[in-house]
Amino acid sequence: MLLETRNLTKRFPGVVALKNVCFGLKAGEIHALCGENGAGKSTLIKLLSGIHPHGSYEGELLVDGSVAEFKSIRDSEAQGIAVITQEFALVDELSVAENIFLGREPRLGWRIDWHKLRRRSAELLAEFGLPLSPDTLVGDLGVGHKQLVEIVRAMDKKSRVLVLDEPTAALTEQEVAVLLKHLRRLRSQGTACIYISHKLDEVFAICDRITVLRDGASITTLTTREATIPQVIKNMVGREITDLFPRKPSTTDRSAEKPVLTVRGLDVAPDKGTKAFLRGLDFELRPGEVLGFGGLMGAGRTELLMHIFGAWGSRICGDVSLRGEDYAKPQPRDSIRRGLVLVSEDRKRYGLVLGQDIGFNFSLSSLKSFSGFGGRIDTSAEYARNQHFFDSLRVKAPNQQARAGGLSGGNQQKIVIGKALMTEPTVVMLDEPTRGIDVGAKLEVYELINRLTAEGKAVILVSSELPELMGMSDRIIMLCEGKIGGVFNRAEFTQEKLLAAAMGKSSSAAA
Amino acid sequence: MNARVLLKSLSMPIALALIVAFFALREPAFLGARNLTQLIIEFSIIGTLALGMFMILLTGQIDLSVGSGVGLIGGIAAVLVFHEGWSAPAAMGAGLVAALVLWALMGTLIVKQRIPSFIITLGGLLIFKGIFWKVISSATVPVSRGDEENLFSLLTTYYLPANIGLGLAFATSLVLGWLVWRAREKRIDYRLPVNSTGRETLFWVVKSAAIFGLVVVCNNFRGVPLSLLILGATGVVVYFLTKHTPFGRYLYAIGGNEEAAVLSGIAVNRVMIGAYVLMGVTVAITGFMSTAYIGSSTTTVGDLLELDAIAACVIGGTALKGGRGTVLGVLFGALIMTALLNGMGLLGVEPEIKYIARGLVLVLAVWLDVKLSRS
Amino acid sequence: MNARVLLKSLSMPIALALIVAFFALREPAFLGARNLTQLIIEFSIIGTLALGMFMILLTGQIDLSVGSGVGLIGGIAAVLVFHEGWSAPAAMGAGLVAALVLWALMGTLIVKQRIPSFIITLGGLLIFKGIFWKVISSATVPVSRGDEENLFSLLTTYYLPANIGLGLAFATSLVLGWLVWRAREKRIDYRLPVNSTGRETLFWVVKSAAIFGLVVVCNNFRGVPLSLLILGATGVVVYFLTKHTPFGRYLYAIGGNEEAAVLSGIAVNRVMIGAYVLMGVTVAITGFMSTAYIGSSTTTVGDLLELDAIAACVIGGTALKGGRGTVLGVLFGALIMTALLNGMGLLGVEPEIKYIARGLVLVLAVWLDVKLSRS
Amino acid sequence: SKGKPVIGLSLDTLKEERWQRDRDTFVARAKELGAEVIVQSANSDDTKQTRDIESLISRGVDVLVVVPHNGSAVSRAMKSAKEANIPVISYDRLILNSPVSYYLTFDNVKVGEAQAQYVVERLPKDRPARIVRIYGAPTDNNAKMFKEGQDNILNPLIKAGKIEVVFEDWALDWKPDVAKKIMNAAITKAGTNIDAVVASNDGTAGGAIQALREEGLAGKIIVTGQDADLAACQRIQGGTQAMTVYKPLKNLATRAADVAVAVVKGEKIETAAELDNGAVKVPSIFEKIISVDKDNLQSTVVADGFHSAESLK
Ligand SMILES: Nc1ncnc2c1ncn2[C@@H]1O[C@H](COP(=O)(O)OP(=O)(O)OP(=O)(O)O)[C@@H](O)[C@H]1O
Ligand SMILES: Nc1ncnc2c1ncn2[C@@H]1O[C@H](COP(=O)(O)OP(=O)(O)OP(=O)(O)O)[C@@H](O)[C@H]1O
Ligand SMILES: O[C@@H]1[C@@H](O)[C@H](O)OC[C@H]1O
Ligand SMILES: [Mg+2]
Ligand SMILES: [Mg+2]
Repeated sequence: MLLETRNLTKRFPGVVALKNVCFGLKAGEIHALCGENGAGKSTLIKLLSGIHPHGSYEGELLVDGSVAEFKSIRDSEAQGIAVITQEFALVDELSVAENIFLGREPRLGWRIDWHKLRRRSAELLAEFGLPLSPDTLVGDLGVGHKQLVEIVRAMDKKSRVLVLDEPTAALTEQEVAVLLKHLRRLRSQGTACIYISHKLDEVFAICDRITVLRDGASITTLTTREATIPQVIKNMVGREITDLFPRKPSTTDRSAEKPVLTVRGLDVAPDKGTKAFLRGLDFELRPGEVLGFGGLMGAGRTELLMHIFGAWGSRICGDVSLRGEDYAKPQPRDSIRRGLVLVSEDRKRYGLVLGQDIGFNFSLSSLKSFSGFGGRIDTSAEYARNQHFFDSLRVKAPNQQARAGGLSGGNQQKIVIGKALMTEPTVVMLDEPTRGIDVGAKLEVYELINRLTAEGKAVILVSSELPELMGMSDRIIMLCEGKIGGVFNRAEFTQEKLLAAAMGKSSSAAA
Repeated sequence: MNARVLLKSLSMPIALALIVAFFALREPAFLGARNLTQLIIEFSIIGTLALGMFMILLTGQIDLSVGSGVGLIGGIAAVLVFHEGWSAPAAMGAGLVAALVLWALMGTLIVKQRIPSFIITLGGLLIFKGIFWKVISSATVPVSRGDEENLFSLLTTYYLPANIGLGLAFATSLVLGWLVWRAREKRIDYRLPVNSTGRETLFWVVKSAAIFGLVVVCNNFRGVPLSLLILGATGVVVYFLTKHTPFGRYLYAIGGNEEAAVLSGIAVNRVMIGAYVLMGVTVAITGFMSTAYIGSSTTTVGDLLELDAIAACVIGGTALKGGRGTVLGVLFGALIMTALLNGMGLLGVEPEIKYIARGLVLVLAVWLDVKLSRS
Repeated sequence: MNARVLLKSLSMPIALALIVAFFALREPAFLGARNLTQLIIEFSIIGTLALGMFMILLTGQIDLSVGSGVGLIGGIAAVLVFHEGWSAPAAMGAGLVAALVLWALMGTLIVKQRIPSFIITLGGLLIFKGIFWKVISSATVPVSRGDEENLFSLLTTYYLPANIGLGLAFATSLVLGWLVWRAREKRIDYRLPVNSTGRETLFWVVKSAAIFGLVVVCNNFRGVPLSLLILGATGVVVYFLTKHTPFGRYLYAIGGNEEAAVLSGIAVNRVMIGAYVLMGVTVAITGFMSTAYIGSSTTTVGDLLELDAIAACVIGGTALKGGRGTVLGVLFGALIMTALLNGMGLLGVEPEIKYIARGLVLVLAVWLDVKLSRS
Repeated sequence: SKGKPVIGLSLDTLKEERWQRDRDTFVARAKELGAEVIVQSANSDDTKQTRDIESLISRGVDVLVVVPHNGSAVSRAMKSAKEANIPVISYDRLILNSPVSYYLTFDNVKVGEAQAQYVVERLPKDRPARIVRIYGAPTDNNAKMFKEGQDNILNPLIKAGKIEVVFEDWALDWKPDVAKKIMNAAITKAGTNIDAVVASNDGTAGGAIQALREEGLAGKIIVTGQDADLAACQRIQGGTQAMTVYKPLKNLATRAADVAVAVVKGEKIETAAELDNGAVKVPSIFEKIISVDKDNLQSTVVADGFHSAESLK
């Protein structure tokens, strides 16, 4: 075994994140880690890479059959282990080239060998087909490109073991394909790889073996060739899941009802005086409807949602109206007051106050509804309401006093969703709501969407996963470079059509 | 784990007790009624300012201008009383208005123009000092004309009559009891865990005893100083604001993650300007008290007070990067600072040693806090 | 867009030019060789310290202790020379060692114990001040015995002979030319856009002319001050470090995203301690220069210098939250500060107005920076 | 009551040599008289001085001896002293607008006069002389009195056009570095043909001389001072400073200790003069001052044991 763990146990205050985990990585294999949110996947790889140093866990970690005691990530890198963590490890203030070589700059004596640095990174970028200049500041890149820069960096470390924690969460299908191609190449060159993803089709496309974690314990290790997706899911969640996208379009006919959100001729620029980024957007949203937005990375879906919500961009022209009322100067506060909420795709940055507890985050947008005389918050009422959401969203944490920062990615996502729902909105905009959450939790989100629409609420769903988008939307609008590339009713959904629209080669144009 | 939590919650009382014990042993007069009264007055001044600073720090900002602001606002009121012949309340009202305007302005610049608060308030420090000296013409301006007393001069020289002090203690202890009881009922209503009645009563008795003890000590000298009442009122208001209102929650949220606060529908700009305006109010109150304390406005009033206020907050467990801290902690921090300064003053410690001791206590306190809160 | 970039890159030269013009009009002596030489010496002192502060700010930390550190280290050297009869180089060596030890210690506490630098260095401010006064017994300790000159006292009183100054200017301008030319070749290699040869030459001629002009002006008085050379050397070292070595890039990386730096395998602790050690070195150099400037170590040496250093960095576009800033900007910032202080001193401006002007310039400069860099 | 008299000594600052000497002499003398002294130094901060005095009262001192940072800013503390029935002696600097039992000082106006007189006697008579004036801390009442003394001598000559003041400024808190910057500005503005610098004390003189030294002018221009600090006496010996005003601190401090103990014992002290401080007429004692230059350095400062001959070499 190249890398092996024996009875690894890792405790956090109030949580046992890993329980006697046994895991082995063979040379030259791609080995997937699967499990629900909070199962302990990220924790496991943090131990393997020295981010949680030796001494902070029980059990043994072996490299090439001998016990390794990593004090920091430097020690694991010295042993040829490279990691891409779930959170970005990039410095916005430095250039792409500098980020790729951060911590291992080529040197000329004391100095950095700028020449080599730039040349090598230009080559690497070209190899990955990334149209980026090595001199671009990373801060100017979008999420997807950042992810790719991280991957380029890790790949270039020429390590024996490459660990990727949800590397494709922010990538488009094409980019995923490129990534998988490179992983296969590395495997053929003898590099072993640990691959974490909630996208099981990816896992099945590339991995040799799959280890499933559940509640911190290693449940089983399967050989991919002999396994099936339902089997993996069953191991993950401990029960059978049959219908992956249980969209139940609302039964009551609401086509006669007035749209709750109308957007007409909308042009938006990132800043005053800059060029429009979103152009000529026209659509409406009816009660009980799920309107999906798809598109390639950078198509402007996030920008659109953020703009309607009032957090981004400067409107050049066009009108937005909410429940028939003109909404010209959007502000997050006003939006929430008018029943429009947004669940952002970047929960760490825009969603949570990580240092505060779960309850604090749940009620943050709804405090006014708990305050009575003199603005005093009725803490008991607040507590009860929080508990309701805590229970109904099945948050995996000891109690609502647990710190939000200590939760796994998926559970954090639930907190953000809960916060939005607590404001009792009529229009819910979900930006990649299932990004990084496990199958079970995804199902819960889908059911939530169904429940919302059944109550007559309207949902906008942004997703980069076409199956999800098609499975859950009543209607889909594909965006392409800030413009509408095509509008499709449920009956017309096919991957081909949608993709063509996303790339601006739309033939159809439903109204 | 539990032991550590207990230790952490007791670390400040213990530190305070150690400091008090040290000085009491070295100089019995430290615990004398007269000195304790002095200490309380000094505590009221630093504590009030620290409470304002606390709200600013919660949002992750800072305010370096409060020391010279204290000088300026006290100076404005003194000049109006002494040179212009205004009545004390009117003059103090004018000072308060000036403070509100200045701090609203600084808050607006920080929030709307996105200039770091460190810079704006450092600029404020310099500018206010300059204006201050202009206002009092670098001279010494008494807080009252002749030898008469007015509301201004009484701020730090008026003591409550003994009976009123006792009455207040009684009332406070009753209110405390009622609040505890009500909170308990509510918790029971919502099926939350509660302390046993015995324990709850014990806590209440201990707290009430402390309050009565304090009043009795003060009565041994001249009575409860008015300034303590001012601090108490400020403390209650800030406690209520930060603990029980959306505004207070927003302060924590902004300090924790400003972007998330915006997207959660918090009017971040308005809340932050609000925090600065409240800071302005405490600056004004502190300005009146500390000017009254030395009886006149002179060029050095308020010097370095910003550091004392920040130190009090930080010693009391408020995080400089925002999002963490409590009113009780801040008051403890201020008390520790004051006890230290007062004790060293009483012993006639040389200025050199005073500086070193202040530095050491600051570092030690924060180090302890870091050690104990690391989980 | 382009106009804005140009404006931004020119904003500091323009601000400087405006300040210079203002004072020159009010008082022609401002541009006299004598005053410019004075200004250069004052600039060297603030500039050197600001360069050290710059590296600390890059990492997102701060150092409030440098002012009292400057006093302390200068004081140690002065006491060793005057009271103990050490030779100046030995005494300065001892001072340097003391600085290295103290700053390594502070850096370690900040990094290893995770105590915020604001607190550690605020503690340092107080502690160093106390030790400083103890060291010099709150007296005045000359930097040399009797009226003799030594290396220490010469730091701010030695001027290079005219020819050497010119020779240096010549050499600098040649090196500059070579660097520009080499950089251009490289850019062509990489197919990056380059300026036309004519333009590049023009820039080089302008810069060289400025250097020669400076030397000629200095020679009109007594020659290029030694202290400018010290600043120059420090500047070159810091420039090289921050621009061209991994250490320097790590400073930016840590300030930009500390977690990412850790995950990239950067020895964050070691780099940060390194930054504090380098800060210690510049504190020592500044300590020697500013003590030599007054001719003796007195209790007020270094007072508020930390604020000047921070202000210079911030005016020069260094971000307080880390990750952004350049050496050239810092030097410009220091020059603006010095010109302002010197000019006001020359006009005999009242202290009140001095405070107000300093505050306003600080706020204005940062406001401009914020305005112009918002894209 | 308790047998041993306890004296509280509240100083503005100890950051100048003279005040350390005042303290040492005072404490030594008090000991001789069987009294205990508690010393406080306020670091040039009025609020701190108020606190210091409050502390001394809390400790139950029998008498207070105060060197105010700012004579009119200690009124509140004086009130506390009065309420606690503790007599106050104002030392060197006068406490204004408050009841004070005694005031011991050197004649501050005379100090200023001595400084100016020394300069005037040595200025060129054939042309208008050019002088620079560096005043003390604007917050120090003494500084104003020094200036008043200097004005007494200089103003008539200035009016008559015989003296031109080419630059003048106040040195905040008596800081030497401020004085140096003032001197630099003066030279820049007025050139090097300056005949004299009337600096108000030795600290500021030191700052000014540093500027002159860098200009190569040290020793060529008359510089005055006051306090006979060691560094200043060395400069006088070396020729870079012309004069200082020697205030036999020993006399003042000893006398003050005597008075303090006498007050505690309830004895009456004879005083020759009275000064109006705005509230009361304060019985005052003036110690003599001596104008010192190179010629009489040995016979005054050294002979008095103020500095050893050794230390001046
Ligand atoms: N730093 C921490 N402090 C406290 N608890 C933590 C910390 N890191 C992880 N945990 C807990 O450990 C458990 C495992 O978390 P981990 O991040 O490994 O899950 P994961 O399998 O990667 O989930 P996801 O798919 O959501 O990323 C969770 O319950 C989480 O709350
Ligand atoms: N806050 C912002 N300010 C300026 N530019 C932005 C901002 N956010 C995103 N951008 C720019 O907008 C482009 C698209 O960003 P992003 O990738 O988030 O788009 P998207 O359509 O939401 O795609 P996806 O949701 O799949 O990531 C990027 O090029 C990015 O640089
Ligand atoms: O002796 C001087 C004293 O009288 C004055 O008050 O402060 C400065 C001293 O130099
Ligand atoms: Mg994870
Ligand atoms: Mg997006």
